[in-house]
Amino acid sequence: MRRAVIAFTAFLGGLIFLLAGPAHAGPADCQGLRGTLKLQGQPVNGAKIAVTTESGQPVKEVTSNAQGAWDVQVDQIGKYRVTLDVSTLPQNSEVRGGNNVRTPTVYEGNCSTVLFALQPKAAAGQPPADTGQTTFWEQAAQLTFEGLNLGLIIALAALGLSLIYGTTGLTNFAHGELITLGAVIAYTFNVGFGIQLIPAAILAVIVSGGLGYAQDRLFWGQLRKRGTGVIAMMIISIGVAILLRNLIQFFFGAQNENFSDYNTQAGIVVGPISAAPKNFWAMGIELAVLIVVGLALMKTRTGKAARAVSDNPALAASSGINVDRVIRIIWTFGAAIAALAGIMLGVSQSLKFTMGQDILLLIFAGVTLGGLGTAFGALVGSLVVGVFIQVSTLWIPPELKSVGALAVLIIVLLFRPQGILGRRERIG
Amino acid sequence: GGDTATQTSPSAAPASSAPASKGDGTLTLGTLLPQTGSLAFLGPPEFAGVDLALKEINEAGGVLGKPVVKHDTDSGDTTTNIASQSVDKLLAQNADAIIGAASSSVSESVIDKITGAGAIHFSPANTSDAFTTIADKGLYFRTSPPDKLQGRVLGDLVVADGNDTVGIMAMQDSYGTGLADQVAKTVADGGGEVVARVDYDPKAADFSADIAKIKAENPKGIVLIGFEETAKVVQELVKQGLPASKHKWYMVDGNTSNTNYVDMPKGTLDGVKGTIPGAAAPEEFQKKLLGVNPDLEDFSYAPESYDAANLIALGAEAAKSDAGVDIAAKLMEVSKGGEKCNNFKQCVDLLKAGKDIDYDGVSGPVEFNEAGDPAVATIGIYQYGSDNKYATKALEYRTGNIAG
Amino acid sequence: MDWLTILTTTVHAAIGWETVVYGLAAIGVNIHFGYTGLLNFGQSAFMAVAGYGMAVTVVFLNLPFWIGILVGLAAAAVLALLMGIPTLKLRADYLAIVTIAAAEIIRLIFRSVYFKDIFGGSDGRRGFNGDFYAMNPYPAGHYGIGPFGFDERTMWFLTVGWAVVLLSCVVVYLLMKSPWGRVLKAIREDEDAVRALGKNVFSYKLQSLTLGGIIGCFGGFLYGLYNGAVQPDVFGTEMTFFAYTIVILGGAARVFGPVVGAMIFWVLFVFVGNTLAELVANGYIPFMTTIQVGPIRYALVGLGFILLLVLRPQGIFGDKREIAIDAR
Amino acid sequence: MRDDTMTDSLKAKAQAAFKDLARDPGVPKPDPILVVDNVVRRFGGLTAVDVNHVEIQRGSITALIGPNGAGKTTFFNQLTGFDTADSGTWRFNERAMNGVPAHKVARYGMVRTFQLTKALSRLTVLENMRLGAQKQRGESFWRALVPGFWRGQEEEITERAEELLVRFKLDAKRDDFAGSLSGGQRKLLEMARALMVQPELVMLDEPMAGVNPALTQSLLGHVKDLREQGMTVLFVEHDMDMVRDISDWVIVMAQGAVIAEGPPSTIMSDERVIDAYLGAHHDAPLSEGELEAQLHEAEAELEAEIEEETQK
Amino acid sequence: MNAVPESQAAITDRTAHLEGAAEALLRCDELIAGYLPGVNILNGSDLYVKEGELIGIIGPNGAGKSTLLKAMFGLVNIRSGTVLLKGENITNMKAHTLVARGVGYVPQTNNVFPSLTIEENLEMGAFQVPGKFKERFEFVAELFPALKERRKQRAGSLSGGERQMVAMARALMTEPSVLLLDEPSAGLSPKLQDLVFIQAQQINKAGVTVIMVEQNARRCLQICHRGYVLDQGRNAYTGTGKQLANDPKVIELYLGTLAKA
Ligand SMILES: Nc1ncnc2c1ncn2[C@@H]1O[C@H](COP(=O)(O)OP(=O)(O)OP(=O)(O)O)[C@@H](O)[C@H]1O
Ligand SMILES: Nc1ncnc2c1ncn2[C@@H]1O[C@H](COP(=O)(O)OP(=O)(O)OP(=O)(O)O)[C@@H](O)[C@H]1O
Ligand SMILES: CC(C)C[C@H](N)C(=O)O
Ligand SMILES: [Mg+2]
Ligand SMILES: [Mg+2]
Repeated sequence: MRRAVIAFTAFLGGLIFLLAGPAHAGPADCQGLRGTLKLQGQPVNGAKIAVTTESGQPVKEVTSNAQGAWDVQVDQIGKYRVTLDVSTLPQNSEVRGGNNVRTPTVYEGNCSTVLFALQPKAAAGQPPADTGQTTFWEQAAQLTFEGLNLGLIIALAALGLSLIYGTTGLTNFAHGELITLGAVIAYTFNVGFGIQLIPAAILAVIVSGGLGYAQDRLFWGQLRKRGTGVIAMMIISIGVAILLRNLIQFFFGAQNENFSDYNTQAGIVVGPISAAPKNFWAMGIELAVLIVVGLALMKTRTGKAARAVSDNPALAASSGINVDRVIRIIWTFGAAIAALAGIMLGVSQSLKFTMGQDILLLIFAGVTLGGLGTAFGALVGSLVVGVFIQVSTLWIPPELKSVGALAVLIIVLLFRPQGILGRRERIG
Repeated sequence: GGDTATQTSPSAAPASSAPASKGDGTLTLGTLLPQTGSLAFLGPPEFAGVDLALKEINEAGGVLGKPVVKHDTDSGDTTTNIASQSVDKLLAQNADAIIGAASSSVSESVIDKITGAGAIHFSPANTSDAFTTIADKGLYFRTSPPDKLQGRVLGDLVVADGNDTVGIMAMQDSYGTGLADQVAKTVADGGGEVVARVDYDPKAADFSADIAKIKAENPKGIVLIGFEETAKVVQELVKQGLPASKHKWYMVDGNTSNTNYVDMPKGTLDGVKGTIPGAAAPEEFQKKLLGVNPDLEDFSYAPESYDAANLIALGAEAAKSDAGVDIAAKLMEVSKGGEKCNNFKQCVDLLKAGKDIDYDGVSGPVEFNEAGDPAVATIGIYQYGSDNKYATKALEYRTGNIAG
Repeated sequence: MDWLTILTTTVHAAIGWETVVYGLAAIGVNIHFGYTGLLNFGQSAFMAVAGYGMAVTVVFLNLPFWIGILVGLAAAAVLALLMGIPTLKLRADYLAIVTIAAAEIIRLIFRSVYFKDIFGGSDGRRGFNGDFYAMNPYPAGHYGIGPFGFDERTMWFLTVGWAVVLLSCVVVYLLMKSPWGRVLKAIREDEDAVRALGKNVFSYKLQSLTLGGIIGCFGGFLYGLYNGAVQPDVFGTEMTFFAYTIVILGGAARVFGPVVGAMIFWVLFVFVGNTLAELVANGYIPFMTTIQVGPIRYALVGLGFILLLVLRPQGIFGDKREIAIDAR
Repeated sequence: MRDDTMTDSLKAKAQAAFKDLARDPGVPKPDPILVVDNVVRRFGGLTAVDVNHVEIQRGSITALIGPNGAGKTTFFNQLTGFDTADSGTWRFNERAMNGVPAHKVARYGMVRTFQLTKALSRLTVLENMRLGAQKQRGESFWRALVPGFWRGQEEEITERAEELLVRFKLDAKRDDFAGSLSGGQRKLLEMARALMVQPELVMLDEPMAGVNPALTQSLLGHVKDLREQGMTVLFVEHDMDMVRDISDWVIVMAQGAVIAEGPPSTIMSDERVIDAYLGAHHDAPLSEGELEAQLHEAEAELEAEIEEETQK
Repeated sequence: MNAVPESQAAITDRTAHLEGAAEALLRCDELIAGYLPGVNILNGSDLYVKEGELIGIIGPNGAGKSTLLKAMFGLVNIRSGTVLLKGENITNMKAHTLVARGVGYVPQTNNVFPSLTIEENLEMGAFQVPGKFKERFEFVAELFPALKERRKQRAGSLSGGERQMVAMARALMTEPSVLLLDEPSAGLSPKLQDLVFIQAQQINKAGVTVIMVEQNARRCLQICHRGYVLDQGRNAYTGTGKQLANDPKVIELYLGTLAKA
């Protein structure tokens, strides 16, 4: 990382010598070639430049002026060869990359700019000037960090999904919209009412929890009462997703938005990683919530009751568990956690009405990879998905990064059909 | 579109004879413009342009003696199937010409359907090179210049600013990759080096890995080609330590927006340059647009949309028919060679007087070549200020031939 | 208000290309999910490989249309094997996720820059339906009564499309009445029991996946032929979701369920959308702009499905008793 | 009821084969249909099955008994390919069967039922039955398309299914969904369906648990019929009356291993078996007096305990 | 089954029921209930239990015994008829509220939480009285020592009999005043079957009212005070345990002669 820092300083200090043409130097009726030679920000005077046609017919030779600028007007449009005479450059300087020939094209009524970037010659034995590039390992570190960042958000979202799935057996395709909704509510408090983001987020999580409660009370609970099957509910959730998503779009619009706080926060450099302070905070919060909820599910009475309800609601009722109440608690928490995930996603990326839908598949992948219905499975699976997505871009084009993660999902399930932390059912 | 392409592909030949025109006396226009999706921010100016033109046309007495009818539909973006349904609806409403779509990809997905039905497909904003050679039965037109020109101007701008190392972040579609190719070529010719090029998926959940790839090469100039998702890219650039204050950023028509970045911290985009096809729209024209839609913030492609509607109307007058095929046959004629005029009233009066006209629009001289592309066009270079908005007055306009 | 357009587009939607294409996709899903209990959420992948198989063969390899169809069919069959062999041993809900993932992988590969030369990146492929329309026996003109009717191209398309749909229905009817279909239904209920009775569950699942995939694949062909283009993003998860919705609307494990479901689906979709657009355009809904019609239409459609499914969870043809059994 | 003398004579014939056998676990049988060697299955630290050697006599009715958790069901799972044994080999009709997938096991003629029943809920009872039949022509994809190929066979199958349903008192339910059956009816269906396969060896896992005693009794006659038809029956059961009534040979498992074998009469008096499994009251239901005594005993214990508690 | 048999046990008739039910702890009157729309499984069943009684219900498979228990416990929707507990109308009341009123229930099938450990299963049994868990756990662990050893094993991996133990133990975790048992002895080894019957009797002696459905009918009739024979959703016979066990008609139709011994 030190190298990267040095690189920037170097860049700023103009250690690299440039030669640039002004954006609009020539007259409007310019037709030809032009450029400006600069070394360490200083114009280079008296460098010789020869222009020939593509086939080598000399056209004109010019010398750069006091501003470092040169200019060749031509009559014929087409391709030309421009050669910089390196011997006329100041001592100890060279063309970056070593190539001193350019082959630009001149178009009718336009001037094309030709650039020769100059830099001081590296003294013999000294390493070449630092270009500020990052090494493989620095990239890997950065990507791992990004992977954890993404993975934790997915995990949080997955936790909400997994809670609801675990308790009610509902594969909720509208979970993405719960995520979006949380973010949009926080946005409304934050941008609409001008509340600082942290209290706005807390409010939004509470409101979303309430909405989750209401959703079960008024909708899913009623369906359960009517004996609607889980598959039918899954399909209904697709309808809910379409409804919510488009309502959100109606009110929120189709564009990307950002919270008014922590928006486009400048990165800070920590070791090999460059990240915004908000990322670190978000990851801390996410991890804390995940662990607390996971433990609560394993250890508390309501947590166990939730798992009992998931196994067998009738038997749970027979044991004295108020099934509806447990499910409502889970819905409340599930929606609240989904909202938090949405807010975190909004903080780390930006808000859009499809933000939840866009990561839904990754959430499902995380939940499934970890083992359906297990809270810690969701965490593990999501982290694997997140890290894999980002780190795989070291080898595959970023546009295909999801392919890598999804392929891992399939491969892992081939060998562990019950997911990483899932358990096999017994037969017989 | 090139009729040549139709002929070289034998399999398409039997279908290439456009179905019989179904002129019914009323010129019916359909719009297929982004109300939703990743170009939604460009919907309002485009709709406004068409609306304004229509208002003027109908005030001037309509076409063929009847008021022009218009139906608005949404083009969505490529991730939805909206465009296809919209086209079905428009065709069911007997649209003679369809104005849209904005995105080249969306247009590509419906062009066969529209031209197959014998209607004109007229885009005010498609800049992808693909349309120059597409098989379109001679029914595809556009008022926006193919990206050859924009790519050239942008590439030259990047080089002229002294960026010897350049990174390109391009949205992965026909527009994005085509434009990126053109920029990359120009930059390389001019002496710069494209050290990193990432074609990204605009639907990606985040762009950290893509930016990491750019960062790895630490380029001096960074060209951002995309639509609305560029806002996310910008955030990621800032986060990973490649802000506009240290690197030079360049944008294009798909993301040079006055609405998408305003909520970012002051100065985030300070000094960023962007190119948008189209000449300076006269103040007066912008005022008229605001009369149609007072909420407009961007004006991109409003002139092109306005010109598209006018040209179709003039074509119909010239052909004395409202059938798509007939209009298409006259469009080239009304766009060049003849007595110059620059609004519908003026032109239609000349036509009625039996004169050959040359419509010069707000977006430029609009002279169609054989492919239905404008032959000459202007690209404006804009610059952002510290308020993250660009001045609607360009730094500079460059006019050039598309060909060459 | 342009009631006529609303009416004609709605009537057209009931028998139009969407109904054909999505109906076929849903017939396939019905075989997978309705009869066999396979939660295959990758139906769009079958349609995609079919559409692309045909498009790439015609456009990229310059081979004739019929070869394109064969390539598409082969691609769908190969996909069934590739997807089935590793995944069919998974529990239902795991299978769902894995098949979504597989379909997304395929879509992402189709839209990748890396294979742009072959598949055309995110813009996909176009310009391959010439041969199909060249075979059109209908002379140019308008077919139908008054405003209801189609031009000769659409007529040709719909003739072929509905022939395929009906043929698929006949095949499904015959199969599901037979012992073969009985094995599938038994697998849906409990595969271990079926195994214990000496049936090769895996082989039947694979047959089911292939058959449903191939029927879906015709949906892919027809999509491409009608629209004249295939693009990766239309073959996304949404398409599969719609197919499932259609199956449930019509009634799972019912021969004509998917067809009727598709009709309801598209009638609702088109009617809501166009009515709303007209209402707004004519100023009956003053607080909405035309731009907001898009989302509200989808929202209403979503709401419509919810209501239909809530009010008639067994679908149009479904048996209420079947739903009551083992609700969980 | 069947003719008692006839079944009795058949029983005698079957038992003749066992007459001179030693009573040791793993004793070789004259004509074994199934030979099992060293089958081991562990779950984590728990060894659920560890069977050294066991043979099942062809044409006999063999009972497999043992305390809960002895590993009987797990043993069935290994033999029928529903679970993978950690080690071991077994041969069915001289054919090595380890690693053979479940459906092939069934096709070779070795069919099992499940203790926790597996009704095919949304198929009717009759369809459940039909599914059991083997070698159905209509089960191949192409032939299924042409009803002519399988109609005739289907009718035969249906006939057979209906006969069995009458026997199992399920005929009234023939067109109901199997998912709507009561617990006991599911057990019956499970067994009837397995018989549709017409296997050589049928392995029944607690077929009569939860079945009404009167019906059980009439079904025992049917099971004896199976033996008459040359079928071999291996069944797990906790109902000693039934074991005593129909089995020719009894194998006892405890903690995964076979601990004893023998004819029912002798095995029930085996000390180890009584200890591990039968308990004190195995041969007859508790008489009234015994019950009283038991109760008093328990009460006394309880009181003592309470006293203890209060004293503390 | 319509022929009137000659028997000691009375064919159920309403007057006898109404007489006996007057001072009952729990009574059902003319229950009609079923699962599927339009199909009644219970066709007017009557039943009463006095405080401290042990009642047995027997009958052929599919008679509706389990359905009757479920109906009383609020798990099947009652279409008409009433269920009264201590004079309070509890018809169609939710199961968990009945648990709070001291009713316990062991289902016939699906009677454990497969993904919970044995210990957690039992914890769920004591859900409404978490404070008592420790004490009661020791109690059931003594009854079924196998459970204590395996307390961390997930119930889903247990054998059939082991599950049955867990189910029984779960119901014993609370100290219910009325206990509904649906075939508690099914799948258990003879030794444990004894235990279950003795336990049922002991619990009953301790003052708990028990209603028990059993296919181990002889054993059941032996220990119960009164018994009902259910057939096709109706009470067919009723009487004391002894009467029923010795009734020739009941023997022929429901008990069989196998276990006569
Ligand atoms: N998948 C598993 N994971 C862990 N333990 C298991 C698993 N399957 C079975 N067991 C254990 O193995 C032992 C044997 O179980 P099995 O079901 O074979 O017993 P069984 O003899 O059939 O008993 P029952 O008479 O009660 O049915 C039991 O203690 C059970 O808990
Ligand atoms: N979930 C269900 N859905 C529909 N019908 C059912 C359901 N459960 C039971 N039935 C029907 O109700 C009738 C009575 O079932 P119930 O379980 O009460 O019988 P049972 O007397 O307990 O029999 P068993 O002794 O076999 O357990 C059965 O014939 C069955 O058809
Ligand atoms: C509206 C514009 C940004 C569209 C873009 N020029 C394209 O062709 O895709
Ligand atoms: Mg067992
Ligand atoms: Mg029962």
